[in-house]
Amino acid sequence: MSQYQEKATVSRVEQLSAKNYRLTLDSPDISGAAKAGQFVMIRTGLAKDPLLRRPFSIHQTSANGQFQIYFKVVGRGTDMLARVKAGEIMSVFGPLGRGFRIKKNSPAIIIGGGLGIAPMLFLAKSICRLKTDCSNDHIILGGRERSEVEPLVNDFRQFGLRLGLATDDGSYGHQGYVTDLLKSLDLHPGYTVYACGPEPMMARVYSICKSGSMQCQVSVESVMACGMGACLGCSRMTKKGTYTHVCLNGPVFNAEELIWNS
Amino acid sequence: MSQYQEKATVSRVEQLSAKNYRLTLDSPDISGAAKAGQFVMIRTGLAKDPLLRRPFSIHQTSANGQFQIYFKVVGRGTDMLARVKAGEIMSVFGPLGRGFRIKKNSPAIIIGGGLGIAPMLFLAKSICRLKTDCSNDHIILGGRERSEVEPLVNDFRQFGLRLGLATDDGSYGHQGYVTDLLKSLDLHPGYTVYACGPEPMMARVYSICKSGSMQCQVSVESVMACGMGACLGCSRMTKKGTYTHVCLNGPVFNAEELIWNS
Amino acid sequence: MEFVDNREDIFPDLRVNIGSLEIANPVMTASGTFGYAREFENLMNLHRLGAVIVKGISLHPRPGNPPPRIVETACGMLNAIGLQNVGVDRFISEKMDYLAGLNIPVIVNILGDSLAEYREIAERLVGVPGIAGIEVNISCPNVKKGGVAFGTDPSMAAVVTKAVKEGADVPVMVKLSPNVSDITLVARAVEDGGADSISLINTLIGMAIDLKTRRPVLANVIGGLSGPAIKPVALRMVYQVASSVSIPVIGVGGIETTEDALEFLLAGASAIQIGTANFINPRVSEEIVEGISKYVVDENLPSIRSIIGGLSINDG
Amino acid sequence: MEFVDNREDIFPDLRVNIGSLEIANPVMTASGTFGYAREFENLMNLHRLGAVIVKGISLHPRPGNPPPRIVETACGMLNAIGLQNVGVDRFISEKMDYLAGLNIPVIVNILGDSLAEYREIAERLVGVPGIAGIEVNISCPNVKKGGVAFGTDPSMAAVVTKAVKEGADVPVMVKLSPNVSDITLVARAVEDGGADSISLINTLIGMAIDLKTRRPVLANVIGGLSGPAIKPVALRMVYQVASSVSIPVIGVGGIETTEDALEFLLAGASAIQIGTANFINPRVSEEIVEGISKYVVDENLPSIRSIIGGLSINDG
Ligand SMILES: Cc1cc2nc3c(=O)[nH]c(=O)nc-3n(C[C@H](O)[C@H](O)[C@H](O)COP(=O)(O)OP(=O)(O)OC[C@H]3O[C@@H](n4cnc5c(N)ncnc54)[C@H](O)[C@@H]3O)c2cc1C
Ligand SMILES: Cc1cc2nc3c(=O)[nH]c(=O)nc-3n(C[C@H](O)[C@H](O)[C@H](O)COP(=O)(O)OP(=O)(O)OC[C@H]3O[C@@H](n4cnc5c(N)ncnc54)[C@H](O)[C@@H]3O)c2cc1C
Ligand SMILES: Cc1cc2nc3c(=O)[nH]c(=O)nc-3n(C[C@H](O)[C@H](O)[C@H](O)COP(=O)(O)O)c2cc1C
Ligand SMILES: Cc1cc2nc3c(=O)[nH]c(=O)nc-3n(C[C@H](O)[C@H](O)[C@H](O)COP(=O)(O)O)c2cc1C
Ligand code: FES
Ligand code: FES
Repeated sequence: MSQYQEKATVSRVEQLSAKNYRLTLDSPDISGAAKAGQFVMIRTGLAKDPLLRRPFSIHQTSANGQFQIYFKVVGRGTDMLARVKAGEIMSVFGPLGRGFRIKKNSPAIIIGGGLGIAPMLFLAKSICRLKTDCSNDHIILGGRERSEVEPLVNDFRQFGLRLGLATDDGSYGHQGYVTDLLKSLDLHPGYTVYACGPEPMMARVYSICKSGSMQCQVSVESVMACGMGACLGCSRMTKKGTYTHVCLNGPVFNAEELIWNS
Repeated sequence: MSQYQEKATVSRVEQLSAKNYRLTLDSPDISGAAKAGQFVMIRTGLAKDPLLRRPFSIHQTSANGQFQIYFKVVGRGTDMLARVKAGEIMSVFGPLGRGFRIKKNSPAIIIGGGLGIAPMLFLAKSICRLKTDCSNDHIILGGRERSEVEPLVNDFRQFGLRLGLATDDGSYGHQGYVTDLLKSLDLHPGYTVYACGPEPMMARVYSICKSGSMQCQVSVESVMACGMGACLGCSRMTKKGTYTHVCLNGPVFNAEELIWNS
Repeated sequence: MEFVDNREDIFPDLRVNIGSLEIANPVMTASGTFGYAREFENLMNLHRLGAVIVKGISLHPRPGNPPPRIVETACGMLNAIGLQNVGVDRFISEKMDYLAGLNIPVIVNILGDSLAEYREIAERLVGVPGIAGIEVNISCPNVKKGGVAFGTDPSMAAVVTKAVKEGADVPVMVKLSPNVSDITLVARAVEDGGADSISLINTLIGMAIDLKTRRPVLANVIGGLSGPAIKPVALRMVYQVASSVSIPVIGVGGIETTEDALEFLLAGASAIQIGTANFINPRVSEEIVEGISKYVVDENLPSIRSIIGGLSINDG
Repeated sequence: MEFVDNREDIFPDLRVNIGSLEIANPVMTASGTFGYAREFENLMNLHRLGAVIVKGISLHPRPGNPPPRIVETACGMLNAIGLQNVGVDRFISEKMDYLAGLNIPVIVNILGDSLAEYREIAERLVGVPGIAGIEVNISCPNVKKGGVAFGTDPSMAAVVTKAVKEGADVPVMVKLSPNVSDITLVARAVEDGGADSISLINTLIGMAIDLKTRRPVLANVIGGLSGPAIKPVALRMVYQVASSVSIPVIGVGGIETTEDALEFLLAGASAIQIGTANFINPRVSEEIVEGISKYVVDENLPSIRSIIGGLSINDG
C-alpha cells in the first residue's frame, strides 16, 4: 500500500457550474498508484486555518501523471480550493482508502448522485478498461438540477456504456430519482451496483439491490482528520455492532455491512 | 478624523528586491484622507490565520484615489501579502495615527533607514507641495546594502531635494550610517529632522538633533492589534513616566517625548 | 395615534432580558476591546449596540504593563495590558458624559485588589447617570494581586460578588475566569453571592516564547488568550453554566460572526459579547446585530429570545 | 579500533534523558494521534523518532463514541474518540510484536475507570518486551467515569500514580489535564506519588454547535481541543510545571514546527510530543527531528540538552 505526500502543481482549474469545480493536479506518484474509489487529502491553504486536510475522491487519473478532483464549494476549505490558480502548488496526500472491488464477470450499474458523481468517472474508466467491452454496463447520473449533471456527461459518454440521467426538477433527463431509472432496468441478481451519493439515495439503492439480490458497493463519507487510520475519527457503525473506519476500510463498503436508516 | 474600512482592489504589485515589495491599492477614501506619516492596517489573508491586521505606513498617495505600501517579507502576514495578485481585493483600514507635523518655515532633513524609507516618500512629497520649493531640504536614505535603497531613489529624485545615500556595506552611496551624512551637513538649530528607521538609528539621529538643538520627529513601531486606540496594546514609555500609545499618539512623535536607550 | 402601526419597531424582535435590564438586542462589546466606545464613533453606529462594556476600571489609575503587551498566536492573541486605566474618578468625570449621551446601556467593568476596593468602586459609581450595570472582573490574569485568586476560588468569588452587590445601585454581572477545574462551582457560588447575571469567559492564561531571544514575548511573561482559538472552550463553559444556574448568562470568547453569536445563544447565553473581533473589523458588532436581525426574519422567529438555550441534545 | 572517530554518532547530540530512560532525540508522537505507529511506516522513517506513544489502552476493549467524533475549530480540532481501543491483552498480542521490532522506545498510554484497573493494566504490561515506559492518562475528557475526576483532583492524581507505579516495571510518565485551576498542584501531587516524569497537556474541554440542526456537532456533546490553538496554554503550563517539579517534563500541545518544539524545550520540557500535526503532515515528527538536529549544528550547541529550561526571564 503506497501512499505519498506530494507537492502537486495545479495544471488546470475548471468551473463547471456556479459552485462546482474541477482541478487537475500534476501528481505522478499518486495518480500512478490510485485505484477507482480511493481518495486524497488536500491542504486547501498555506496558513493554520483551515487546519486539517480535506478529503476528495479521485475523479480520474491520466497516463501522464495527473489526476483530477471534482468538488463543490460548501465551506471554507472548498472555498479556498476554488480560488486556486493554475501553476500553484498544493500538498496532496494519497491515494487513500479501499476503492471499488470491480467484479469483472458481473454486469455493472454505476450510480452517481450529486457530488457522488466524482469517483464514478474513474470507476467507469476502470471497469471499461478491465472488461474491454462495457456496452452492457449502465451508468446512472443524477442531481438536483441540470447544472449538477450536464457538465460531466460528455466525459462519461466516451466509454460507450448505457447512460441514464435524472434530475429532481426535471431540468435535465428524467424528472425524479436515479432509483427510478435503476428500477426501470431489467434487473437480475447477476448485477453489481456501485453507488455514490447522498445517504438517502444510497439507502434506497441498497434496498433495491437487497430485494433484487444484487451486490451493492457504496462509497460513503465521514468527517476525517487524518485519512489514514491514525485518529479513529471517521467511525461508522456496522451491522455487526462494531465501528469501522471509513478512511481505512472504506470509503467503499459492501452496502450490506453498514446500517442504513430509511 | 475620518477613518475608513475599505475593500481595496490591488492594482499593481512590484517586487523591488528579493524580499521587498510595493503594492498599489485603489482606495479613494483612505488615500483622500491620508497625511504623511499615517498608516493603514491590512488584513493579509481571508482565513482566521493570521488573525490580526498588520500595520503599514502609507508610502505615497496619488490623485486618482490610490495609495501604496512598501514592505518587506519578515513573517507570515507579509509573506501572504507578497503573494497577492493584481485584481484581488483586500480589506484596508485607515488612515490611522498622527503623521508628521510639517514645519513649513523650517528647512527639512528627512532620514529613512531600511523599511523606514516607506513613509518618507509621502513626507517628501507633502513637504515639497507645502513649500513649493524644497531645494534647500535634504533627504538621506540608508540601508544595509544596495537593494534596500536603490530601487526607491528615482521616486525621491523627482522632488529636486538634495539626496544623500548610504549603505552599511558601501555597495551604494556612502559606506556607513545615515548619521554620518547627517553630521556632514551644515547643521543649525533651525532645521527640523524627520526620521524613520531602526530604533538605534533613530536614537542616534535624536542625539545629534539634541546636541544641535534641532527639532526631531520620529516614526516608531510597536506591536499593534487594533491600530485605533481600542486595545491599549501598543504602549511605549514616555519621558514623563507614563505610557503613550503608538497608534493614537504616534506613530510620529517628537523624539524628545520618548525614552531612547543608547 | 391609535392607527400608527408599530410593528416595525418590534419586528424583528431582538430584545433580551439580563435580569431586570432589558436591552434592545443581545450584542455587547467586551471589556478592554472597545476602548470607551468613542474610539468607534466614526466607524459604526454605536446606537445599534445592545450594550457597551467599557475597559476595566480600578479604584486608582493603573499604568498597565510594559511592552510588548500583545502577541498574535494561532487564531488568537495573548494580551497583558495590565489593566491600564484612568481610575474610577477620572472615568466618571472624563468618560461617562460621552457614554451617557449615547443612550445605550453602559456596563462598567471593574477590578479591585481587595474586597474593599471592589466595593468602593461600586459605591463611587452609585448615582452616576448612564450606568446600566456593573461587570465584575474576578478573572484578569494580568494583575499579580488578588484578581486570579478571586476568580478561581468559588468562595472568594461569592464574597466579591456580595461586596459589589452591597455597594452597587445597578445590576451586577460577574465575569468568570475559564482557568478553573469546574466552572459550574464558581458560577453557582456567584449566583448564591447575589449576582444578577454571569458573563464568561475571560481569557485563558497562555504564554509565547521568542526563540531568537530565548525570552517570553510578553514583558509580563504570561498573558490572556482570546480570539477564535478559544471559542470551543467558551461555548462549552457557557453551555455548562447556563445549565447550572438560573440567572442569565452572557457568552463571550472568539465570537466573530453572526453564526458564532447564535451558537452561544443556543448554548444558553441570553446575550453575547464581542472582543478580539473588534480589532479585526471595527464594524463587526453592528454587522452581527444586522445578522441576527436577518436570522430572526429569515427563520420567522417570534423573537430572538425563542432560540436562547434551544440546543437539542441527543440522548439516543 | 581506538582510532575510529565516533563524533559523527554523537554530533549533533540530540539525546535527552527522561529520568532513567535515555532517548535518541526529544521527539515523541502523542498518544491517539499516531495509531500504533505501523500506519506511518510507509510515510516516514519510524526509526528517527525519540519514542512512540501509542493510543490509550484500557483493561477491556472499548468501542469508542458514536460519530461524529471530530470537528475542526479555529486552528484546532475537537475530538471525542472515546478511547476506542482493543484492550490491553489484544494490544500485547496483536500490536507489540511490530512495535518491539522497531527498536525505538515504545511508551504505552493507559487509562482506567478505577484505581484497580490502572494498576492491573500496568501489571499486565510487566515483562512485555519492547515497552520502555507507561504514560498514565488521567485526563481524558471523553470518558464519563473516573478519567476526569482523577486528573483534576491532585490527591486522586497522586493515588493513581502510586497504583500504576506499584504495578509497573518500567518508568511511569503521568499525563496531566489542562482543565484545572492550578496545574502545579496536580504536578507536585503526581511527583509525590512517585511519577518518573510528567507530560502535559492533554486536550482542553470544548464544544461545537451546528447552527442548522441546533445540536452539538459531536455525538458526545463535548470533546477535547487540540492543535495550534492550544499551544499558548500548553507552553504556559509546561513552563509553570517545569519550574515546580524536579522530575522531567514532556511538553505537548499544538506543536507543528521545529520552532514550536524548541520553544517547549526552552520553557523547560526535556522532550516533546507531536499530536494533531501528524494528521496534517504525517512526516512532521521526522521533519522536526531533522529541524532540531540542524538547529543544534547551526547554533553550535554542545547538545540539545543545553537549551532545556534555557528561557531567560526579564526581572527588569
Ligand atoms: C472519502 C471522501 C471523499 C469525498 N469526495 C468528495 C468529492 O469528490 N467532491 C466533493 O465535493 N466533496 C467530497 N467529499 C466531501 C468534502 O470532503 C467536503 O465537502 C469538504 O471537506 C468540505 O470542506 P469545507 O472546508 O469546504 O467545509 P467546512 O467548512 O469544513 O464544512 C462545511 C459543510 O460541509 C460539511 N463537511 C465538512 N467536512 C466534511 C467531510 N469530510 N465529509 C462530509 N461533510 C463534510 C460540514 O458538516 C458542513 O456542513 C468527500 C468526503 C469524503 C470523506
Ligand atoms: C505604524 C507601523 C508602520 C509600519 N510600516 C511598515 C512599512 O511601511 N513597511 C514594512 O515593511 N513594515 C512596516 N511595519 C512593520 C510591519 O507591520 C511588520 O513587518 C509586519 O506586521 C510583520 O507581519 P508578519 O506577519 O509578516 O510578521 P510576523 O510573523 O507577525 O512576525 C515576524 C517578525 O516581525 C516582527 N513584527 C511583527 N509585527 C510587528 C509590528 N507590528 N511591528 C514591528 N515588528 C513586528 C515580529 O516580532 C517578528 O520578529 C510597520 C509597523 C508599524 C507599527
Ligand atoms: C486587549 C484585551 C483587553 C482586555 N481587557 C479586559 C478588561 O479590562 N476586563 C475584562 O473583564 N476583560 C478584558 N478582556 C477580556 C475580553 O473582554 C474577553 O473576555 C476575552 O477577550 C474573550 O473574548 P474574545 O475572544 O471575543 O476576545 C480583554 C481582552 C483583550 C483582548
Ligand atoms: C484524535 C485524538 C486522540 C487522542 N487520544 C488520546 C489518548 O488516547 N490518550 C491520551 O493521553 N491523549 C490522547 N489525545 C491527546 C494528545 O495526545 C495530545 O495530548 C493533545 O492532542 C494535544 O497535543 P496536540 O495539540 O499536538 O494535538 C488525543 C488527541 C487527539 C487529537
Ligand atoms: S480519518 Fe483518521 S482514522 Fe479515519
Ligand atoms: S494598537 Fe490597539 S491601542 Fe494601539
